[in-house]
Amino acid sequence: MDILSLIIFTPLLGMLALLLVPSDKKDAIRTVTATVAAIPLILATKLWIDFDPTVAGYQFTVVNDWIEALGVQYHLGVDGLSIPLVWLTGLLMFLAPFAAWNVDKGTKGFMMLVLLLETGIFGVFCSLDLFLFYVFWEVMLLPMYFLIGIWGGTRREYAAIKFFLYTLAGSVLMLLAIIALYLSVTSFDLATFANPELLSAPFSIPALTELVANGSIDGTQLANDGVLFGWPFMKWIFVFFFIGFAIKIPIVPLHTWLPDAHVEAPTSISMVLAGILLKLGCYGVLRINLGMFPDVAMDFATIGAVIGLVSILYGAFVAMAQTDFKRMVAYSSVSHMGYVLLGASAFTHAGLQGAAMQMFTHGTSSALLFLIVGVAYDRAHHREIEGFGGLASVAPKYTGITTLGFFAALGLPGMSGFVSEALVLIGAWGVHPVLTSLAVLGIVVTAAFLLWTLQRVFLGPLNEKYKSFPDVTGREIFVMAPLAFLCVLLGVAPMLLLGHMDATIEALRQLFV
Amino acid sequence: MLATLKSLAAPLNSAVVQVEEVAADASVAAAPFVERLDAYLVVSGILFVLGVATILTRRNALYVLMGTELILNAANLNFVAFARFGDYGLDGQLMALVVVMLAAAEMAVALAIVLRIFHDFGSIDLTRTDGLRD
Amino acid sequence: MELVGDAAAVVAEGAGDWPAYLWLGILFFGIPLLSAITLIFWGKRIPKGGDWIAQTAIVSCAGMAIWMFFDVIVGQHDPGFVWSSAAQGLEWAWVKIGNVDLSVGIFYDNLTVIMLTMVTIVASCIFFFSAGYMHGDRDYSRFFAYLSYFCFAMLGLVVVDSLFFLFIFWELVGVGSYLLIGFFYDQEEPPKASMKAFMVNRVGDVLFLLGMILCWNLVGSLQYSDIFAAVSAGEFAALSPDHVLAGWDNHALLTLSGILIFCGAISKSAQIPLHTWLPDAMAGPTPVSALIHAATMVAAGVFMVGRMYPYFTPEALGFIAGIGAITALIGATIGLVMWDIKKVLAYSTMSQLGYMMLGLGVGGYVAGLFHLITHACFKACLFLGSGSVIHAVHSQDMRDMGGLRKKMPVTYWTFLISTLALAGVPMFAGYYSKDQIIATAMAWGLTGGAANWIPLLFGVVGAFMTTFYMFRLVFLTFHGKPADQHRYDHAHESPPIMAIPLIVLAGLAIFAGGTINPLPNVETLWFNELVPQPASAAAAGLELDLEIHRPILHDDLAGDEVADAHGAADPHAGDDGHGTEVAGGDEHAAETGELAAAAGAESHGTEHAEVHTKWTNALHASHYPALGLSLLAIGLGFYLARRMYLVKLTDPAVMAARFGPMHSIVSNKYYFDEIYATGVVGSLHKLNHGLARFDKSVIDGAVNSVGLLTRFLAFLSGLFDKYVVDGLVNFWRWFVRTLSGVLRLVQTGNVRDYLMWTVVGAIILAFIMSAD
Amino acid sequence: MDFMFLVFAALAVIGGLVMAFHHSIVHSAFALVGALFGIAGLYWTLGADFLGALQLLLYVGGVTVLLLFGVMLTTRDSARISTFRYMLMAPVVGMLAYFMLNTLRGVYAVVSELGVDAAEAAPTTERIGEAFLDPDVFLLPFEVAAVLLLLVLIGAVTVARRGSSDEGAA
Repeated sequence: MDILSLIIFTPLLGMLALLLVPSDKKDAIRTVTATVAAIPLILATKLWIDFDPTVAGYQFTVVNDWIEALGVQYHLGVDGLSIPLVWLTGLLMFLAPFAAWNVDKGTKGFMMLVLLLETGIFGVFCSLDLFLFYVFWEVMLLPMYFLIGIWGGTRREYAAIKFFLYTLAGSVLMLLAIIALYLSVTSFDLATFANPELLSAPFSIPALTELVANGSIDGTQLANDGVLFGWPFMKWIFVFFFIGFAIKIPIVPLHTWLPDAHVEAPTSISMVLAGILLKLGCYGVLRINLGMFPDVAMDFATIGAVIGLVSILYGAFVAMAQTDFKRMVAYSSVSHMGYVLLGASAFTHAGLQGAAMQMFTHGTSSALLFLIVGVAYDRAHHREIEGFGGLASVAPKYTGITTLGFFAALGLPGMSGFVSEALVLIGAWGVHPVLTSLAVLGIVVTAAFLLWTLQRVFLGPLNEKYKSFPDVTGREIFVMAPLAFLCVLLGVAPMLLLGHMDATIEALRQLFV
Repeated sequence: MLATLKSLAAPLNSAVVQVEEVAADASVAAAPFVERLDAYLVVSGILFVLGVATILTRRNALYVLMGTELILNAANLNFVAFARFGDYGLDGQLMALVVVMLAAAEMAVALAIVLRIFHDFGSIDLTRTDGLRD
Repeated sequence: MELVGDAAAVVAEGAGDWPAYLWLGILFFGIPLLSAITLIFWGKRIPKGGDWIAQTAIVSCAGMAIWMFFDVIVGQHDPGFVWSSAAQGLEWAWVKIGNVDLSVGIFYDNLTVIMLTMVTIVASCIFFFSAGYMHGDRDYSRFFAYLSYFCFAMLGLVVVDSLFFLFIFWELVGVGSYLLIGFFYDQEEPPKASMKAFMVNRVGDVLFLLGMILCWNLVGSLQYSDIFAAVSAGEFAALSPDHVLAGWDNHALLTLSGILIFCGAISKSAQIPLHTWLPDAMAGPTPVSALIHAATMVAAGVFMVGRMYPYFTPEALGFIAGIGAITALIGATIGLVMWDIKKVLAYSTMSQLGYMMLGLGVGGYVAGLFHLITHACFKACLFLGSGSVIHAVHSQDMRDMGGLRKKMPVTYWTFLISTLALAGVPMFAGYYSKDQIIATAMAWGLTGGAANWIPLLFGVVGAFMTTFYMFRLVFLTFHGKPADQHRYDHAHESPPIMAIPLIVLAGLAIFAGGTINPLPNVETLWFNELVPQPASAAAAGLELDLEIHRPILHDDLAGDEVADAHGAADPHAGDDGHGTEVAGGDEHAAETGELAAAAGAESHGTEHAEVHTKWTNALHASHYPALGLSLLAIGLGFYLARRMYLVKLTDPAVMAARFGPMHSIVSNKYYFDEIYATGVVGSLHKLNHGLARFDKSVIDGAVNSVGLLTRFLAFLSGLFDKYVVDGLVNFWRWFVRTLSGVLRLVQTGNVRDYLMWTVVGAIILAFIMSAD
Repeated sequence: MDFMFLVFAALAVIGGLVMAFHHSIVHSAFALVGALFGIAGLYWTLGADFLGALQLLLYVGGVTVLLLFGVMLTTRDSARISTFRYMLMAPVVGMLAYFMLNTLRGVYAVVSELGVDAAEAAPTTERIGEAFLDPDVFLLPFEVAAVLLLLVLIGAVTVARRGSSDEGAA
């Protein structure tokens, strides 16, 4: 069994194993889950070590026929773009059970769903076959729905359904695009076809990339001369994919599922949601929209940059107006994800680096922020920023970690967030000077609302209500410490991460020259 | 209609016929009950009906068990009787033995179940243990 | 591992091969960092709160700095001294962007060494002072942890060799200031003040970042040596043709980038209009004010401008001069009317920083940086003195003090010395630097149009006010009758651990000038000798704007002719020349540079030469008049202060009344805070809430209404289903149900009934069989 | 010999009748014992000596004792007979009896000429034993029966035990 399949399916086996544990043995369930979740992390670490950073292409690839009738393959592989996310997934999903240790309602179901979710996420990051990609994409959607809908807060049903419908709408468009691609590939006559053996894998991402690159796919077989409603076929495909991913990122104005989902979801799930699920959208944009349709992407560069800028500013401004701690953090995620789009739409090395790194760094910092909110919520059972005050006096450790997390989120130099944002700005300024210059406003506002929150929640005179506010427990520190450490480590030595991505990023950039 | 009535009356006729035949055939008539299969069959039939009647009429689970036992024994009696009057060797008896053994086993389990029912329902009244009703 | 890039090879051979200077550079910020980490995690468990760790760390840094001082300044005494680790391939490729590295190394020249010495010495004094001042505080060890962290950032800022890393440490010192201003976190004011400080700085920093990015796009690197090489060679990368700024020529781009970078200094050094955070920052503990908001961090802006000096075009420098002048004046005016002793010092700091910027802007590179060094010494001393006073009387309001002279002699004398130095009284350190600034400003005025006189004017008026408010401070605090007898009785001289740092700093306040000759030859002052004026961008292959007559070092004209020759590197051309020479290590380029210089001097240099001589003449000419002017201002200020606050011949209230509206404006700090509060922050909040409502009502509303619509349609089709489609289905359901309802009677769930039916069935069967 | 037959047959039938229709369950149980005894006797008259003995041991000895235990352990309340039920069942049972006899008539035609070979009347125990241990005769059923008994043992114990453990839990 190859390592990628192991990584993907170990959680699934763990889920089945959980079936054998009686559901009233809660601690046993938690322990089993954590142990199972540790295995993919270890494997992912091994993957990271064995990964050859000098190679631009896919590594550890696995190709097996799956559905011969459609030419669907079980095709896995990672490159510099996906391997950091795979590792991040391993880490966050390992921390999730610990973060959810105090879930007492239906612990068994919760943990099983978490493991199922993990399988789905790993699958999306590793699969190189669009069909497989889509399958895992949906696999990942379902557990999330239940996790929010069952274990969520007061308005959980609303949030869950909203999340589900949004994502479903996106994936429908994605499916449409995939099918269109498939049809336009398989409707070639072999004579005119560049290299027929690709026909055997009409869903394989590398194959499709090559086909699109040599112009074999133009949709003439489907639309009249490949033009639908005045737009070239490819543009439609691109847009469908983009919307599908953009909902997950999310971009303004497709973002409103995010605050509700984050706010209602339990802490560990918001952590996973912000830490990984948002990255799926960005990953899709980089892997498919940019990697497969560079030419179309260039046409949309400005639009993408504008969307990114709007997300940055809008997210930051709205976040500053929030009174709900968690909602504030959720909107800050919208703002941070904007940088990914801005950097990606610059097509410069620095921009792409920044975008790819921002995915990882935001994965760590936002997860940390949600954990922080969770700690406050567990103790005070409310999230009103104004409702706290002066917690620093009673919870110094908590304050320290929070300060670290906030500074990481507001892109302080020496923290990972700064590197990615600076790279994005450096890379994007040469291409979109005005937009980039406006984007720095986002940095200021982000700092403003984070520090303002810090001041209102932790500093100032102690709110008498929380005179006996307990400081963070060992478990919470155990969950937060790795993330905080990553924030600092990658801020000090970003090449640890960038080095692994560099070859791939360079190859990606080559598509745009 | 008449035919139906006649057929309904048939057993009685048969008894009459038999008596006549006995009268007619001395050798048969001379034969004692012990050497007549139908005698045993009649006995086992009566026992069988009694067992069924018990089961049908009583609502007490133990009665049902007894009825079952009686039916089984009736069947056993048939086995043995046929084994004796046809030249089937010992198979009939052997089968009867197996049945007896089965009956014993069945009795053991059934009693356990009855106790269980009593424990669960507070009585062994079978009209109350209608868990199968939809 | 690829993260150390070029340095990896060296590490492989063993770091033992690293030269001592590199080690020193790393240790300079490594040691304080270690002490900070130690204290933040284990401080409370270490005896005496671990203050000795922080003190040992900073003193060892000071030791290294002083060693370097003697090794470099005293020992080599070479104006062109430059040592850069990059030149020896010892740099850490922090980030690889494609084939370009964003790498960092250690960079020394005389300025760096002097800064290091100043920072470490002042910091050491303050560390010891704090041990007394913060004694018994709940978070004693945390305080020292923060102080150590700040020193780590500050020293890092000084020693790095790349603008990008200067920016990084630039923000890190900002965090240090944030943490230390808000040190008393459980009070109302400090957290607000700290946030204000950080946010205002953030505004400047993002502009700095933009300027840096522009610089990156022009030069393709952010290392000083590369930047200066590009500037002196006048070679810049072109922006992409469809870029907004593609139309601009390099000069304009440099100006823009320079001004943007300077915006960072505006916020960091509390220049108008981003100065409002500095007075509020006084909410922090007094030693912090002394270290961060007087001596080092706020001076970082000046240091950065000096460090990047060759990069600034005439226009940019003119901008800097203007900002500096306005700041110098406004700071001084506000200082006149403050009653809070620390606020007075804060505004004084602000105005002094204005002087530095002014000096740098008008071309007094040396003067500005010299003032930075001397000012650090005596302003730190003043703050510590005020701290010692506050420690004694437990009040910051000068109206509660008075007559403390006898009670706290040491504080008084050190304070007085520093005041004289600050006022610029001859024979004190401040005099030598400040006088040069005034003189340069006057020269600028002489060589330029009418607008060029503004800096001089503001500078002199500012000098007058400085003297006035400082002596007002001294008189109100130390002379006259005790305003509050109770406080006076409890006042006492500070313990030695606080007094000795005062004395050390006071000593520096006298001798930092390097001489006590009241009429020195400016050229021979140690600082002037060792920190020569580098070539500015004006000479760097850009067309020279004769309207703004900039000082030109003759040799830099070479840059004009041989724009291609790498670095018109003349040994005396200042940082850039040496930067490139050492960095490139390319002797040949240097030679060609000199040849070209010779050629340039003959052929083309005439008009520049004329400008150059004009400037130097003006400089000489303005020396004594400027001295006279400043002495006059000082005398006037002292006289007024004495008249109003010592002998009380004039009632301050009367004066205030006479200046009526102006007085109210000034005492309200020109309403800057109010304008920002309503104008910026207020409108920002309005915008936020507006957008939030928009998000909730419009966007989310749209989503939800779509959902409602769908549900309504679903309802309609539901009705159809229910009554039409389901109608049929339901009929059959009803039919089957009734039927089964009948049959259900059989299913009693009673074993016996089942048996009965079996029997009945058997009977019926038998009946049928026997029916034939 | 006929006498023996008549006695035993009468014993069996009367026992069955009493069992079926007596209102006291204890009486019914003992009546059942009687009936079974009668059947054992009939076995003898059929020359199945071993089977008869076994019938006595197993039924009269074991099963009925089990039954009586069951009677003791459970209440006696529901022993009464519902006349309505009789009304309901009388025709059924009657019809059943009628058709039993009706069938007998058919059977008679088949078996009436079957004769009895006296040789069969010899003691059967040894032969039964051999038959049970003979692989190609009855060994398999024998073994299966053994296994079945084991299962029954365990099963009965579990079923009965669960009740007690529940009570322990409750």
